[in-house]
Amino acid sequence: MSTPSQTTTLIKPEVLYTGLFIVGLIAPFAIYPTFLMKLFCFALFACAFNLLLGFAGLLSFGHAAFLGTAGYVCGLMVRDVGVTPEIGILAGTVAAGLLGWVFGVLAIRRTGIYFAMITLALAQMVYFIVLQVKATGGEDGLQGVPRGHLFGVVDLSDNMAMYYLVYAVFSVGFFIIYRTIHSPFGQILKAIRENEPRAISLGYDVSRFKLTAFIISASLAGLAGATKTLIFQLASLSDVHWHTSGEVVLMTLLGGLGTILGPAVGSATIITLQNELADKVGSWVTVIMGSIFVLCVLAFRRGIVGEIQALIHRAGIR
Amino acid sequence: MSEFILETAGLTKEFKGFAAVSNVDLKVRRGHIHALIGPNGAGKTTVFNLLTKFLPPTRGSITFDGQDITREAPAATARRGLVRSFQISATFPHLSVMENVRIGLQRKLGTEFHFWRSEKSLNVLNDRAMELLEAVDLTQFADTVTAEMPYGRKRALEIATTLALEPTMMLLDEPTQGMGQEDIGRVVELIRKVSANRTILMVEHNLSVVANLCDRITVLQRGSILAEGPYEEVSKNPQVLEAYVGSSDMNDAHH
Amino acid sequence: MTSAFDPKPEMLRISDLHAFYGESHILHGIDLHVGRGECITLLGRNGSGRSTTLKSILGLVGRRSGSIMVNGKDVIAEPTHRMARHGIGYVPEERAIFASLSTEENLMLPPQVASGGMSLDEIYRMFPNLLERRSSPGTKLSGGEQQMLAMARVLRTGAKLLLLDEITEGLAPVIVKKLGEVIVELKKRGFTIILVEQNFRFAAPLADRHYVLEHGEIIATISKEELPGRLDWLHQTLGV
Amino acid sequence: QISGGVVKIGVLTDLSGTYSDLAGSGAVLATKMAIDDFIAKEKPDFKIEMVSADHQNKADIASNKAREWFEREGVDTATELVTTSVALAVMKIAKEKDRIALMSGPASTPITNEQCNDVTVHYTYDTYALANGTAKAVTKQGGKNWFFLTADYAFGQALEKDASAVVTANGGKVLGSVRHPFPGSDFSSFLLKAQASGAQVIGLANAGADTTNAIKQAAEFGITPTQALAGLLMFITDIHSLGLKTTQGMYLTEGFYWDLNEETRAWSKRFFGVQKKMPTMVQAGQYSSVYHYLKAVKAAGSDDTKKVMTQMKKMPINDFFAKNGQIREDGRMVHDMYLMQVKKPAESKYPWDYYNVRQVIPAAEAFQPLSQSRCPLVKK
Amino acid sequence: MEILGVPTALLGSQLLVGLINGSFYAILSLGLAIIFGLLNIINFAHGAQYMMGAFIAWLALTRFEINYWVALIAAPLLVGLFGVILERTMLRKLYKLDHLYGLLLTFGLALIIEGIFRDQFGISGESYEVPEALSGGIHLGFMFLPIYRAWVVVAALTVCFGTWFMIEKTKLGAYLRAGTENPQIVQALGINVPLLITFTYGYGVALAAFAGVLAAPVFQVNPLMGSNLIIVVFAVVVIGGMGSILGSIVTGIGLGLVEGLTKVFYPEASAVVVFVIMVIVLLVRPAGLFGKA
Ligand SMILES: Nc1ncnc2c1ncn2[C@@H]1O[C@H](COP(=O)(O)OP(=O)(O)OP(=O)(O)O)[C@@H](O)[C@H]1O
Ligand SMILES: Nc1ncnc2c1ncn2[C@@H]1O[C@H](COP(=O)(O)OP(=O)(O)OP(=O)(O)O)[C@@H](O)[C@H]1O
Ligand SMILES: [Mg+2]
Ligand SMILES: [Mg+2]
Repeated sequence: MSTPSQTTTLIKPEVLYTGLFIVGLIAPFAIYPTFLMKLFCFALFACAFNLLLGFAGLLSFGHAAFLGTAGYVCGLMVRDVGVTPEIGILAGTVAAGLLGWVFGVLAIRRTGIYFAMITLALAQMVYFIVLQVKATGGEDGLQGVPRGHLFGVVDLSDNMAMYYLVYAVFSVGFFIIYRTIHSPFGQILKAIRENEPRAISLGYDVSRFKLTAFIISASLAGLAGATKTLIFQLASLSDVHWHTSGEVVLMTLLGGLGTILGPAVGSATIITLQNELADKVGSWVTVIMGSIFVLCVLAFRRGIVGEIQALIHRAGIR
Repeated sequence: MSEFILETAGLTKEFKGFAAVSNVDLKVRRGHIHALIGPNGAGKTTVFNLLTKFLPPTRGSITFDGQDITREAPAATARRGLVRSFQISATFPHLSVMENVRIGLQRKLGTEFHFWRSEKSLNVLNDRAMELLEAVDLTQFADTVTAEMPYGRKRALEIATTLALEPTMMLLDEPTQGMGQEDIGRVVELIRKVSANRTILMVEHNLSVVANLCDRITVLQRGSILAEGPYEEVSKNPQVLEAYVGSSDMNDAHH
Repeated sequence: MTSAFDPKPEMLRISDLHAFYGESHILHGIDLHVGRGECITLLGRNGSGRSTTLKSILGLVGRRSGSIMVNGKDVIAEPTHRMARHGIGYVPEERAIFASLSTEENLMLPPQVASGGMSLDEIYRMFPNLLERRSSPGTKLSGGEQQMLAMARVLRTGAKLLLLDEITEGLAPVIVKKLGEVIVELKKRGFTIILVEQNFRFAAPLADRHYVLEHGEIIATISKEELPGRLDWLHQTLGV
Repeated sequence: QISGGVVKIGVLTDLSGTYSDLAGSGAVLATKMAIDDFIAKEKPDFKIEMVSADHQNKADIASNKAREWFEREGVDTATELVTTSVALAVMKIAKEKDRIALMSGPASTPITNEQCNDVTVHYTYDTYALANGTAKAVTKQGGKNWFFLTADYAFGQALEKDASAVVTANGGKVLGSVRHPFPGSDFSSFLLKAQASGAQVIGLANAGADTTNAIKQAAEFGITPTQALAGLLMFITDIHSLGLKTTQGMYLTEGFYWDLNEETRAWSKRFFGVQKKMPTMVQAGQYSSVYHYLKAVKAAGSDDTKKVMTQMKKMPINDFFAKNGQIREDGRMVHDMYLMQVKKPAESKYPWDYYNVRQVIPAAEAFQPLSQSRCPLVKK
Repeated sequence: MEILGVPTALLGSQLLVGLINGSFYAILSLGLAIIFGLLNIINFAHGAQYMMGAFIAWLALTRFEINYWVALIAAPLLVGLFGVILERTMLRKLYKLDHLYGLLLTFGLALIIEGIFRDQFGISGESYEVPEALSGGIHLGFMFLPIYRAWVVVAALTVCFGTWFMIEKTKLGAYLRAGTENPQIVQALGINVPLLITFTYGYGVALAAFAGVLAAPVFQVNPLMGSNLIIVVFAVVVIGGMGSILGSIVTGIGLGLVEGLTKVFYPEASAVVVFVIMVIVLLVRPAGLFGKA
């Protein structure tokens, strides 16, 4: 796996992030908010995934399970139990975290492709359960989830209100990921990815670190999923399908594995493409997606952000 | 405090009926630099793996600092202060040299699970890290990505990282392997320097290094102890000479 | 140093060899030659480019230029797997034992490229350790055993030009001594040998000529006869 | 009084997935034909535009698109909407945004029952109509003992439930059923169970590739000549892809068949000219529903949802697709359905000559009666 | 006689059907295992290549009147050639990288291939008749066994064990295994590894196509026939032990049987039973049933 080298950025990260944050604040006035919300959900999902793959070197091929489970839990809580949206989101996140704990305990004992396969297998079971259980509505999906009132006050059926909630959720999630990567914990995580036996010999209990990372990643994926349910007012089987797990890998790779902004950029690209292509090319969507995959792997392995960083890096050297 | 920091009793490791280590009673005196030598395949690396719990013993017990650690997890043993290096250099290649050392130092802070804390909180370790790098003569490389350093320097870095744990005892598996002469000299000096206040057990084929550094030598052959004693004594032992050096003069074996 | 009257026919001649790993330029124009039945060493500090020189001969570097003549034929354009057919055998520094193959399978793996390869019996006689561990998987061997296996593997093929990278690494003195004897024997049998060694005491008596590398360039060529006079200089440059 | 002076029709369909053959680009074509024909024939004083998109069978993509259409692009009606999850999601948005959802592709009955609303028209068919038509006819013709091969998800279960009820109501017996995972590819195990049950009829409560594979394998295992198969949700495209040899003699219910009469033939041949395939009932229904919608807009003189819905429900539908079709208060469009039997290969005279019409099921019997409706809009 | 409420006759027939499906799993997972074993690539396009095999057979029959037996040879050759081209032009560039990239590339290829076929042939698929010589069936007493299915078992097992023999019992196999670990050194030893790898990929892909032709008369030939199967086949390979040839064959057959039994006792779970087994196996035997740790 390519590892990002320490890049000499021309722009200071603080400036960059503040700039992006402001762009996000005014974006819904220029771009269709529902689309932006979806984009942020997947961006958060991909960032959470990247925390695991890019910084802990663990390829989970079952991350859709967390996205979907949280979505269903949040939807059921809000629709059937009648809690306020923030409680729903919280419940979804916690559920995903717990599921992540179960997955983690089972999967982290293995590495590499076995790890990927165990997570895939577990996710398939989750898919099976979601398909079977009555409460989820099977292949019809969980429909008609009300957006409700945030804290019982703010009416979220207003798209702008909903947008800023989603934006806040994304920002918090993103910050947590950023912080995790640049934390004492993240430092050990990197060390483990680089050389696991050495990390053990230095006295670090590797599996506990991996498990913690897994749970954080699962919870944040859940956060994204729960929020997504509120946006679309539905949770559907495709959220737990392995295609979604595959899609998040693509997003991450396209944006730049192991870069902080990469997954967000990647998911934005994919979601935009999906959205635009849906109207224009019809059945060729999958062919185009496939070609992007192939192109990415063959020519832009560092991903969009990775390539840009490399460019800046090169420019910096000259 | 017992005079022996590390003791094994009847330590045995069998692989599918093949005894790689059999009935080894090893005693390492506190503060010594102790060498483990022996022909290839004698079981030296296996002993190391047993001591650091990377392999479970088939039989026998290991006592470290008065505690039975036979059934402990590897990371726990490391936290006790029994830390190893590897036969092949073990660094974190894409971290900077400074970061490498900090990984070793970080555990003391007790914040290794604090994912909510900024990594700036680790800056308090920088001074100590620099000290350690200075000790191994790596200060000018502090910001280099480890992968880009020459081999000998990586070994030095590995030692610095290990030292960061302030181990009571270090296990070094062929620390000079693959090094040029000048690097060997540096590492020997380094080991001597860091051996103050701690015990070192090392595997080494370069006998000039062993002669130079070690207080005591254990010779393994076919998984069992063939001889033990100070260099002068062992180097005259005809059995050792035959099994290990293949001539009657130990000095032939110096590089 | 290259004498036109060199009696031995030339086995290998390298001229102006440049080698690159990706963007980094490692070898800057190496010139050397080895006659049939000669043994030469490449000396230098860590990272001076000795291993890279061997790898370039085989085409295991990213990119290379210059000329590599084996038995009078320029082979620089040929792919790696053809080099063995020219009678080149290689023992890499990282040993490269195949984990999924047993010791014996590792030995049997390389195709015989010429007559005169050693038989299994000969090899087991030379390295009794291997006999004992013959059915054990490659990676389960101890460090030294792997080293022996890597050496033995090449001796089986009948290759006449041996590129040996740090073969004494991690070996007990008794085996090192034996390897020294093996090399003398090989030389007698007409093998041509290029040694990359840290263990100068081992290499010095075996070699006909020493090339000293620094930063990917040959900074000195010292023949056997000149060696005693240059020891001080060597000591200074290499710390030998 | 047309918003923006344009009536905008969105075709939200599956262009690339499982349902792309029975709806897909054919549905887009049908919509285009409907618009062109309407302009040519009715000379409306408003402009008509069409947009189309692939929802990839994902409810969230569909939902996103529908919202965008309604909120940003002034789309007046979202149409087609094959796949139940998509249909349910979009009809909710339509309600919220006060626009119309015209459904030709989806099959589920909840659309006009629990989930019903007053902006949705379920146009072409539903599982009740298909299961009911086939099961009743087959039972009546002597196929008394049934065994169901059911896709293990809500939709398959609903089909099975509906059909079982009909079988028992008509004096038949259900000997058992087996649930197979969805999607499955090998059905031989399940077919053997069905065979072992000794039932006369094996009801296929599944769809798409599952159905076609089951039929194929039933023939392979020598089940079909002795036991009859009844497809509870099949389309002419399935017959086309399986071929008559394997499917001959099967019963199925359709809402449309291209070769019914002059009118259907005329329209279908135009369709065929472009698509190179004969239309399915979904595609024909799509044409009809869009045309009917446009007529209602013209009649109402407005594209206001309420007015158009009222108008649509008021006007009967009379075209090549339906005779005296009527949209009920629950949103169900009721029209005649046809019980078909697949021809033997020898009987088939020309391409796509696949069916013998065994029975015309009158509109009143074909669909779930209003009295049984669970739709809150239905006043009882 | 009944076992747990299931008549033994039915049980027998289910086991037989399980064996038939197991043969498909075996031959598909064998191809995957070979490719993984040598190229370190998880060939996600395997399902698409299987589908290509079936489609080529169908096209050959309907467009060119080329019969089943010719297709059984020709389709694997053609698809194998396609594989060779893929390997030469794309996969080749990924060997030094993490597994992940191979997986992603082939995933993308699968999307492209399936997308193109879907566009050309639609989604409902096509029907391929059982060849004349193999039509009909035998009454075994407890069940009717279509001759074609019996042929599938024979053909698949012959090819599987033939391949196994070739790889495990000949020098070729040793080259393959060594080449996986360190292609550079194997090359330096005088073996044309790139060629070996190309042909191995071609062979693995050809196996997929072979399975596709075998499957054509059994399943509806449709563009997605492989994509539904592939995930299960992955699980089979993992349970058997990645890269283990014998493991993939034996596990393939075994899982076919287990799945068959599940279909009798708890049919709803037959889609997940493989994954449940996979998790259990990996927890108990990390490297898979036949894998070397
Ligand atoms: N996991 C294992 N399975 C089977 N045999 C093993 C295993 N590990 C080591 N051995 C065998 O045990 C013996 C001792 O190996 P060990 O690595 O301890 O030797 P060593 O003394 O370190 O030798 P060297 O100096 O060559 O590194 C060797 O013969 C080796 O082949
Ligand atoms: N695969 C590689 N990619 C990039 N650079 C490399 C690679 N291998 C070696 N180098 C660099 O090439 C230079 C020469 O390396 P080489 O291995 O030839 O040195 P050496 O003289 O054999 O030393 P050593 O004693 O370390 O083996 C070093 O600076 C090294 O860092
Ligand atoms: Mg060792
Ligand atoms: Mg070297």
